[in-house]
This record gives sequence, structure tokens and C-alpha cells, in this order.
Amino acid sequence: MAVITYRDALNRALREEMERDDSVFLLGEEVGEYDGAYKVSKGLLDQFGEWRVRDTPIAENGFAGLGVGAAMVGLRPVVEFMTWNFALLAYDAIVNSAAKMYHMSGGQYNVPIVFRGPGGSALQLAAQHSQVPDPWYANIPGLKVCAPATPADALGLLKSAIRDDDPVVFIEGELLYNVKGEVPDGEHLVPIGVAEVKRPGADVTIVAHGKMVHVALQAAEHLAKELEVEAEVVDLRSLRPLDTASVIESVQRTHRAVVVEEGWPISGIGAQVVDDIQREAFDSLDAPVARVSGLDVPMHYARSLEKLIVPGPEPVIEAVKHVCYLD
Amino acid sequence: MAVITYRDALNRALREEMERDDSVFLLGEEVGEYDGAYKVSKGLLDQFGEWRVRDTPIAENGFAGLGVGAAMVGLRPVVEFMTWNFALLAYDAIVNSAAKMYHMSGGQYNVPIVFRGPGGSALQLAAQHSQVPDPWYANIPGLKVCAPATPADALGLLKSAIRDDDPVVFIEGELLYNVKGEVPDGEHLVPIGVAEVKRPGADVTIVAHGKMVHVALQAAEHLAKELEVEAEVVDLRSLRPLDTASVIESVQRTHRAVVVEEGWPISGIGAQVVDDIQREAFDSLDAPVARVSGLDVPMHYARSLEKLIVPGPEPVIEAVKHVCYLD
Amino acid sequence: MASTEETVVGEAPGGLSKEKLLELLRAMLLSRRFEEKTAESYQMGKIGGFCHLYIGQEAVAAGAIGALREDDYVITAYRDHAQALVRGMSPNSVMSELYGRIDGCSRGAGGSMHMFDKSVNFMGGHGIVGTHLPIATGVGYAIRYRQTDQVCLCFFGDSVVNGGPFHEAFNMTAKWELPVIYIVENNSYGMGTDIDRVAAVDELFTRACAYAGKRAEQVDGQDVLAVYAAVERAAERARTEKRPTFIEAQTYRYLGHSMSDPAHGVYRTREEVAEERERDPINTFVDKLTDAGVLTDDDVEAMDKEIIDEVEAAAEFAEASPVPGPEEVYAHVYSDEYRGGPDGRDAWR
Amino acid sequence: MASTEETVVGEAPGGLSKEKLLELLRAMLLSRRFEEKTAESYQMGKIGGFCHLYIGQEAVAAGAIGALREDDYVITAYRDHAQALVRGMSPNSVMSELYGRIDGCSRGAGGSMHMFDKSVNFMGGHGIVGTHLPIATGVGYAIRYRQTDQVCLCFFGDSVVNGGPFHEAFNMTAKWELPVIYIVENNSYGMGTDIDRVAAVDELFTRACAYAGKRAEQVDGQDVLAVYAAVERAAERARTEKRPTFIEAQTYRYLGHSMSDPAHGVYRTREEVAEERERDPINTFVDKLTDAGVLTDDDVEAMDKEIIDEVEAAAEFAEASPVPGPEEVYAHVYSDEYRGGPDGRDAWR
Ligand SMILES: Cc1ncc(C[n+]2csc(CCOP(=O)(O)OP(=O)(O)O)c2C)c(N)n1
Ligand SMILES: Cc1ncc(C[n+]2csc(CCOP(=O)(O)OP(=O)(O)O)c2C)c(N)n1
Ligand SMILES: [Mg+2]
Ligand SMILES: [Mg+2]
Repeated sequence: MAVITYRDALNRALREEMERDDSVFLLGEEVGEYDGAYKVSKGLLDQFGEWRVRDTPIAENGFAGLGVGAAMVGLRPVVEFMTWNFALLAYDAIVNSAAKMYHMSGGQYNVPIVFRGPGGSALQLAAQHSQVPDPWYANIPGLKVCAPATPADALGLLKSAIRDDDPVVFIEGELLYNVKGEVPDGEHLVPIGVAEVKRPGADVTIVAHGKMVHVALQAAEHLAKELEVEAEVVDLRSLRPLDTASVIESVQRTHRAVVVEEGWPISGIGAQVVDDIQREAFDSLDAPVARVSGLDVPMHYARSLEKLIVPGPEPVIEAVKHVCYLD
Repeated sequence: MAVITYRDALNRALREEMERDDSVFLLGEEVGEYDGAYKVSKGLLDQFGEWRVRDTPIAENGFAGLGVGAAMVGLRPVVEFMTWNFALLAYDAIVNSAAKMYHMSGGQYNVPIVFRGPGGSALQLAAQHSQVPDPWYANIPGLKVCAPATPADALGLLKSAIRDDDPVVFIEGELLYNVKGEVPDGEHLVPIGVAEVKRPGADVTIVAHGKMVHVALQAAEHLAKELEVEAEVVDLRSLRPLDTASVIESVQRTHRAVVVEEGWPISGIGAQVVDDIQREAFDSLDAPVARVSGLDVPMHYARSLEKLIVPGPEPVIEAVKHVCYLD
Repeated sequence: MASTEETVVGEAPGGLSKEKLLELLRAMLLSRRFEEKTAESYQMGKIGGFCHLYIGQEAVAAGAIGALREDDYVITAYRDHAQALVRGMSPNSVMSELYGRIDGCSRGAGGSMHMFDKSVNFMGGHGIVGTHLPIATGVGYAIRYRQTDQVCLCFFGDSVVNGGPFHEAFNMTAKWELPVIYIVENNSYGMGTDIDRVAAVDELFTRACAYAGKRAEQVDGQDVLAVYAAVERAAERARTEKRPTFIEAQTYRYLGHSMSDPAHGVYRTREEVAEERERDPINTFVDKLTDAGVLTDDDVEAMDKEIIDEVEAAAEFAEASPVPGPEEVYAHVYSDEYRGGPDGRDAWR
Repeated sequence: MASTEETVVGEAPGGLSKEKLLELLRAMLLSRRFEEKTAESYQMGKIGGFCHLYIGQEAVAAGAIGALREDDYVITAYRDHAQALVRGMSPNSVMSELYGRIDGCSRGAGGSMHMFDKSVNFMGGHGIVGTHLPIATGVGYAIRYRQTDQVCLCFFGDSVVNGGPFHEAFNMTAKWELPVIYIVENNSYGMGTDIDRVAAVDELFTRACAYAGKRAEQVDGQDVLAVYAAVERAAERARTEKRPTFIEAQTYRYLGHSMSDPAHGVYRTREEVAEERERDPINTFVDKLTDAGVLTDDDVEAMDKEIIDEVEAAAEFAEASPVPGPEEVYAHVYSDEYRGGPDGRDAWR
């Protein structure tokens, strides 16, 4: 087991899959000569050349559509969005073209493409550069959606996504790129659509994904130490398919749940998880399910307010206390 | 009280507001010479001239952005999307520009704009032309979202939307344009963010919006006649702000709820309503809240399958039976 | 009369073989008759949804696709029945798709706007204006990636030239020298909007000046031989030099934008349509062929009758084809198995 | 030496008044010194987020905005500090915004990329590349709608010319003859990408050929007088003929794309940057003015010192300005009252 960063795990996934299958290619802004805005594609241009690592103009809708076309004739494009905020310009290519093609061609043209890049807030990037796109894509049948929290999951899920025959939206954490973690040495694949318990616990279930998994783990540590509450942290890892079964299974043991997400509350990922829990585990629940989300406002630039808007461990702890009737 | 169609109600709203305030103007594809693809803007070009009723090229992102600019300097544009499916190309202009401007300018530039057009399925329009955009916009702070079900609400909400100082996403029903209903004669305004009980009932609450209100009412009639179950139908009317209080109030009386929407299930509007109900009315609930939604697939062209995918009264009736323990 | 096998040289129209000339005529006639039948079936309620007919524009599809090789790719917008047929899809398959039946090319999932057939490299059938242009760019990218000498032919309507996807696709295609032939079917209208009312340029092909290395030319889209020649040149250029070409074909649609739009009245006059009908691409081509002695009026009538029979048979075939059953609902959402939302999310359906 | 009130005629640079010449110089110097201070504060951690400096490009903002009237509109992208200052926003307001403080123009909500000031018609500060071009079109639309003779000046970077919003905005602006001046600051790079690697055209201003009626010209963006003259002409044309103009100003940024990108190394050489610095817009303008006897080296030094003091004072002002309190969180989401999700959705915050 090597300890590497989330960034390096993604780089390794790209490199391994490009070595394994020469129909895999990467395109996006600055992915080549510049090694990627976040250096995820470091060294790939040198190794694979410009037709497989293609610097594009700033034309998100155009190069996303280009990827769809290339995928329809059998290539396996990985489209990097510098951040998911810019992919709003490509929403049509992803939702109207990629997600619909296999279906509307009656099963003739599948679209093996990965759209990837960082989502969520970083540090003081303000309203247009801090958005969480998760529910905009999780809502769409025809897409798969991944949001890994750790280097091992980043590696294993990205490799699975590249091998998948359908379009995958792959949402990385802008603040996770430097996070380190253990990664298996050999071939490592994580199946899309399978959650993982990142911390076992008997008293309450905390459901999270992406960056919020780390927040949930911090909250769990605090709860164990200060309040003797043992929280089970379930990392969704994929948002579509959504592994409801794992969440239900945990809640049926703990009888209490808090669902955490970085994005906005209304019709977020957490809303869906709550819906599933209350329907499937209604009789197991000792309290209503609580949600913690980003505040329902565009992101502020001022650090003082950004800290209030993005959930940290405190609101998670408070929510757990509430569902455990400790507040 | 005149009885008019939903289409005519929208036309009346546009005309009245354009007569009242000469900063109001309409732009979009075919809105002028052609009277609108769905004839909502009939006669307006003749009355107001081309600067106030502007036929645009097919450039959704461009003319949505144009609207934002005009709104920033004090005009009140109404941007018609021929259908909301084409607005995926303008998602950036709506989400990154319109919704953020007031906030990121520290309260200097508000954006009094209405984006409107039909959403949802019509008849056999297939995957790219049948989408329900509701949750993609309801998720976004900075926007308001309306989805009227009746001519009176279409009239009153559109007038309120045009007068609102913030961007409003106004989702009409493609299959509602010919629906007739009573409309008050004088000035009629419906406040944004206020739900309405469209049918009172004591046994179960059915929550719906847009086209599904009519489906819910049909289901309610059947339930009353066949099973002596009196369903209360709550029409959300607006999706942002979401009038949770009215829904809770009803559920606290009926103790059972079914949430219906036309769109896809994952992180839909219904998911949010369920979250609100289970949190605020947990102890009042005699059964888990049930949801009915469009099936989780791209829309089929074949009429046989389209009928299965779009909810009709049957699944609503089944869901009500389920929450009433009658199945 | 020369036999179909004989190569017509010298004064033969376009310098093409008789076989090729008949193929072009047949393609146009099939397109015309098929669309006439489609209109009839639509009016009888057998076809639903949006339905855009190609009548009047036949020379563009016939000439352009006629100049391609079998391994080339074709992609278009929602006005796609004729292109599908000319590319070699069977009338049975296209008509069944229109009828929403299981024997349709897309198993009834796509309908009028979404014809696809992988076996003849026919890549749709796209409904969002302009957004298949970047897809064509991607096909061109894949061709160069694999270093074959195929080309991708992309049809689109005049209204597309005002949209962002056009611009982004053209820039990338020109910059990376991709073997894509973009052909705009300029029928003067995007729905009810005269292109001159919304495009800030007088002649559409001049838009290409903004992309160095992209060759542009204008052809009479009602002259099948002119279209054929232009696309043949463009294909040659794409195969050898890998360079894209932009062709503006000036054409006209005789009917309304879709089945719900009248042929004239709101945005154009009856007289205009009548005048345009005088340069009918089929009639003028038939005249040319009979004048040149390539075939007789009787030959044409025989061909026409055969096609009408084929189209009638296709409608009967479609009528008899089964309606898709509920097992089709989740069949092609994902390549791997999928049964809808997990755990009874669809419990009440 | 001539007094500031005197009008300089004849051999005076650009035929401008001394007052105007000093105003242009002052604008450039202020931009330069302000950005130098910004870099320093950023490195000290007082400024966060993405921060794009304007050093090297000062002549474009100064010349272009200098040619406008007070009631005209200005809009730009995220590299916006200098334009904000030149347009008349106070250094205190801009610096406080960078510091994320309540006295910032946007009350600390926007930061570096989102400067706005309604009182001087400065319309931002936009972060998504190219998407403010349609917004500028809308401002132009409003001007014609109201039949005033204002103009809207829209700055953008070279990379914008490859994107859809550029194309859609240009087409509509040209078609409807809107009084918008689009000025591309061609500094040769979009982040680390040389524009020649991604634009399928050699000279950006030739893109305008695709929009009839749009006049395009190229100017030396390091020559403040050339920029001034071009925008003055364009503004006149916009006011009288209502026609748009596209200006390509060839300029250069000396530092990295943003504070996290080195000035050279990856995509350009140290030598290239050094060479470009030789046509420094401030130095060359100072030389021109001193040569023409408009002012002396001492005058320049005095002006510079005054500006440095003003910028230092702005930093001190920003430092002392309060951090926005929690009451700001929901303050400007909607024009009417708003306290977040209803009913305790934010209960644990
Ligand atoms: C992005 C988008 N906007 C609007 C529409 C609705 N629409 C369908 S076809 C059409 C007109 C297209 O005209 P043109 O490109 O000239 O093609 P033609 O129909 O003449 O073949 C419009 C506006 C759409 N499908 N997609
Ligand atoms: C749509 C979009 N894609 C990508 C980015 C990330 N990005 C920010 S600035 C930039 C380069 C822009 O270059 P240019 O337009 O030349 O302006 P300059 O920075 O040189 O002033 C990129 C790629 C963005 N902000 N928006
Ligand atoms: Mg057309
Ligand atoms: Mg640049």
C-alpha cells in the first residue's frame, strides 16, 4: 500500500487506463502543455502525444459534444472541465446528447465517456466558482455519477468510469487534491454505485459523499470523544446509481440518521437520501432524519462568510445531538 | 369571472404588464411575427412593435444573457424559451449570471427578468423534448421558480413574476395551454411562494404542481367515489420559495401524504417535500410518505411507453391506498 | 436505350455513370414518396410527435450522401427521414420508427426526429438545434485519431449558423484539420423566421471566413449534380488533406416547418412557394436525364411506381409491427442491466 | 511648463489636452501601483481566492475608458481591478473588496473577480469566460430601447473568440445595430494556452468578417493614445450610427495568469516576457510626454509618489474595514426579505 495524494491517484488512473486501452484519450483546457490547471494530467502529454492529450479552446459545450461524437464511434474520451462551474455551458451536451443517445437510438449508440473535474467550493472563489453540481446530474437517467472522497476511491472509481460503457459524470473535490491516503498497489477498481462504511458505529448513521466524508469523520471523532456517541459514516461514493440499500441497512441498526452534503438544500442529494430512508426504514427511525447542507445562498467571497456557508463538523455534531435527543 | 384558456391567461398577463410598464419587453424565438410557437404571444408584436417583441436567432445562451444585461440596467425582459429543453443551452446564463448578480454585486445589480416557456412532456416528443426542468432550477438560490396549474394561477403568477425584482423561472405546462378555467376579471395577482389547497380533504394529503395537479384531482375524485377516501390536494404553485408550511399544515391534519411530480425521481421536487414533511411532521405521520414520479428513464417516443412513464391517476391512487393501508 | 450497367460518358449529366444517375434519381423519388406517405399517415394519427418533412430538399440529401463511401459517417438534425433512407436504411425500418413500433430503427424509442442506424454509420437524428455539429467534430476527431481516410458528413439548417455550437465546432474542426464536411441546407427559414431577419450576414457561406483553412462554397441545392460534385470535391479534400469544407446548399422546403405548421400564410406567401416549386429538384433532374437520353418518361414512371409500392409496403409493415411492450421501458437507459430506481421507488407504477 | 488647464495643440501627443494626457497617465500609473500592492497583500495572505493582475495591459483600460462619457457603461471579465479604478471607483472600495471587507464595492461578497459599481455604470467583474458578452449586448439593447446615445464598452480576453457566447453576442449586436464596443485584450494567452494553438484564424480581428456591419480594427494595445483614438472613433460611430465595433488591442500581461501561475517557465520564456516589457505602455507614454515637453521627470515622480500614497492608504483603509458579519449571509440573495430555507432547514448552523 502506497500513500499518495488524491491528485496522484487520479493521474495514476488516467495513465493506467491510457496505457491499457489506446482508445482512451483526454481533452480539455490546459490538460496538455500545462499539465492541467490542477496538475491532474501531469506528464500525460509527454507520454501519449497531442492526439491523446488534447488542449482545447475555451468552448465547453463544443468539446463536450466533440467527446460525445468520438465516443459514439468507439473511442473513450475523458473530458476534463477545469471546474464543474464551467460545465454549465455544456449542460446540454451532457444531458441532451450524452445521457440520451443510447436510449434514443434504441440501444445502438452507447456513449463511453467520462466528464470529470473539480466541484464544490475551494477557498474564497466566490459565487460563480464554488458550486456543487451533484443534484443537477444525479437527477438525469442515462448518466452515472461518482464523487470519491479518498485517493483509493478516486483511483478505483475513475478506472471503473473509464471502462464503463455509459457516460459518467465524475465530480472531484477541489480541496481534496492534496489529501493523502493509502492506495492498493496492483490493479484497483471500485464498482460504481456501491457505498462504503468509512467508520463503523452503532448509535447514529451519518451519510455523506466527497469532501463531506472528511467532515463527517471529524464530527464522528468528536462525538465519540466528547459524547460517547458512536457514529457510523456511510460514504455514498456514487450518486447515481445511489446505493440506498447500504444506507438503509445502516439506519436499521442505528435508528437515527443525519445526511450531509456540501451543496444547496432544495432537492439536493440529501433530500433523496432522506426520502429513501423514511420510506424504507420508517419503522426503524427513532427520530426524523436530519440534514446538513451548504446554506441556501450563493457563495460569498469573504472568508468569514464562506466558513458559515460550507458545512464543517459543528453543524454535523449539532444535528447528531438533535437526532439523538441530546440537545 | 371569465372562462379562458391557460394560453390566453398568459397572453393576458403579458399584455397587461406590457401596457402597465413600458420597461417590460418580450424576446425569444418566433415570439413576434409567428405569434409564438404555442401562440402565447399572439398579437403582441402588432400592439407593441419590434423593440418590445423581439424575434431572436436560435441562440438560447446568447439571448438569455442579453436579457440579463438589459435587466441590469433597469428593463424588465421576459425571455421565452420555445421549450425548457432548449434552455439547457442557457443554463449558464440563468444560473451563473442571473441568479448570482444581485448577490455578487453586494446588492447593487438586481436582475428583474422572467425566463418562461413550457416544460414537461407533451405527446410523443421523445427524449430530448420531454424533460421536466423543475429541480435544476429549484436547487438554485437567487432564482424564484413558478409552475402554475390553472389559468388563474398562470395569469396571477406571471404578472407577479414580471413585477418581481429578481429572476423568475416560470415553467408552463405544454399540455396545459388549452386547459380552460375561471379567471377573475380585474387585476389578478398571485403571490410567488404560496401554495393553495385545490381540493380539501381529511384523509390524505396529495402534493403536486403543474400538470400533476390535474392528475391528483382526478385521483382524488376516484378515491372519493370508489373508496370513500377524501384526499386534500395541495398545489405548490411555486417551487422556490417552496411553501412547506402549507404542506405541513395539511399533513398534520391528514397524517398521510403522497407527493406527485412529473419529473424524474432522484433529487426531484418530491424528494425535498418529503424531507420537509418527515422533519416537520414526523410525529403526525401514520405512514411513510409516498412519492409518485415520472419513471427514471429518458422519455420514449412510442405512445405505449410514454403512457407508462408519465404519471397518470392510477399510480397516485395506488400510492394513496398504500399510505392508507388499503393495499 | 443504354443499359443500367453502361457507363455514360461525355455529354452525360455530371459525367456520371448511368447507374449513379439512376441511383440519385431513385434516392430523390424515394424521399419524396416516403414523405408523402408520412404526411398521410400522420394525418391519420398513425404517427405522433413533431414530424418535419423533407419535401423540396431531396437533391441535397441525394447528392451529398451519394458522393460518399460506405464507411463514411452521416449525421443530421431532426428533419432526417430522407437522409436515413438515402444512406441505405430500409423504408420498413424508418416507417416503423415513425409508427413507434419495435421494428423501427430505434425500436420506437426515438420517433421522427431520432433515426439511427449503426450498420450504415447513420448517426442520427438530433433534436436540439445545432448541437450535433460538435458531435460531427468528434467523429472527425476519431477519424484522424485512427488515421483512416473516412469522412463525416454533417447536415444542418440555416438557423444553426447563429448559434454557439456552430462556432465552437467550426473553430475546432478547422484548427485540428478534421475531415468533416458541413453542409447547411439553406431553405431560407428556421421555422417561421426568415434567416435574413436573424443572421448578421447576407450569405451564409461567408461565415466560414472566420475560420482559416475552412473552404466554403455555395451550390444550388436544387441541382443534385451540383451538390454531388461539391461533396465529392470536399470528400476528396477531406481524405487527402484532412481539411474540412463548408458547403451552403440553397434549397427550399415546400411544406410547413413541421406537420403542425401550414405551408404558407404566416411568414411566406403562397406565391413564393409556388415559384420555388418551379425549380423542383426531381422534375428538373428528370428533364435533364430524359433530354440526355439516359432514360425515358416510361422508365421514370416505372421507377416511381416501384417506389410507391415499396413505400406502401413499408407502411403496411409498420402497421403490423408490434407496439413496444413494457419490458422496453428500462431496456436502453444503460448498457448494463437497469431496472429503474432502486427499492421500489417505482412501486406504484 | 504648460499648466494642466492649458489645451495642448499641434504637436501634442494625440492632439489631446494636457489635462486628458495627464488623466491617461495617472490612470495607468494607478493601475500599475494598485496591482503591485495587490500582489504584495495577496502574498501576505490578506487577499484570497483567484486573483488576476493587469500589469502590462494598463494602456488598454486607460485609453478605452478614457474615451468614454460618464453615462456610458463598462463591463469586463475577472481581470477587473484596473478597469474598475480607471472607471472611477475608489482604490479604497476596490481594495476593501479584495480584502473581503464590508467597505468593498460588493460588500466583500464578490472579491477580486466581481467588482461592481452602479454609481459609475461599472457592471462587473464576470468569472465565466465569455459570458459577459451577451450581457453587454443586452445593455446595448437597452440603450437603443430607450433611444439614448450612450454606449457600452465590453472588455474581454483573446480566448473568448473561440466560444459560443462570443458568436451569439456578435451576431445579435451586429444584426440589431446595437451601440456596443467590443474590445479584445489580446495578450496572446488564455491561461497557459497560446491563442495560436486554439484559434483557427491568424489575427483575431478578422473574426469580425462573419458579422456584416461590424467594423473591426487592430490597435497597438501598448499605446494608450492609439487605444484612445480607436475607442473614440468607435464611440462616435455607436452614438451616431448605433453600430457596434470590434477592436483588437494587442497587449501583454507581465505576470502569471493569476497569483498561482508563475510569470514564465511553462508556456512562455523569460526572454519573451523581458522583450515584451521593453514596450512597457507606461514608460513609453512617459517618454512621449516628457519628449513633447508636456511634463518633466519630476512631475512624473511626484504623480507616482502621490499614487503610491493613495494605494497604501487604500490598503490601510481595507485592513481597518470590518469583516462582513453573519447578517450579510442572506442579505442579497433576493431583493425582498429572505432568511434562508424555511422552517429550520438551516437549524444546525
Ligand atoms: C436549441 C433549440 N432551440 C429551438 C428549437 C426549436 N426548433 C426546432 S427546429 C427550429 C428551426 C430550425 O431551423 P433550421 O435550422 O433552418 O432547419 P430547418 O427546420 O429549416 O430544416 C427550431 C427553432 C430546437 N429544437 N433547439
Ligand atoms: C467558461 C470558462 N472556462 C474556463 C474558465 C477558467 N479560466 C479562467 S481565465 C481563463 C483564461 C482566459 O484567457 P483570456 O480570455 O485570454 O483572458 P486573460 O486571462 O488573458 O485576460 C480560463 C481558462 C472560466 N473561467 N470560464
Ligand atoms: Mg431552415
Ligand atoms: Mg488572454
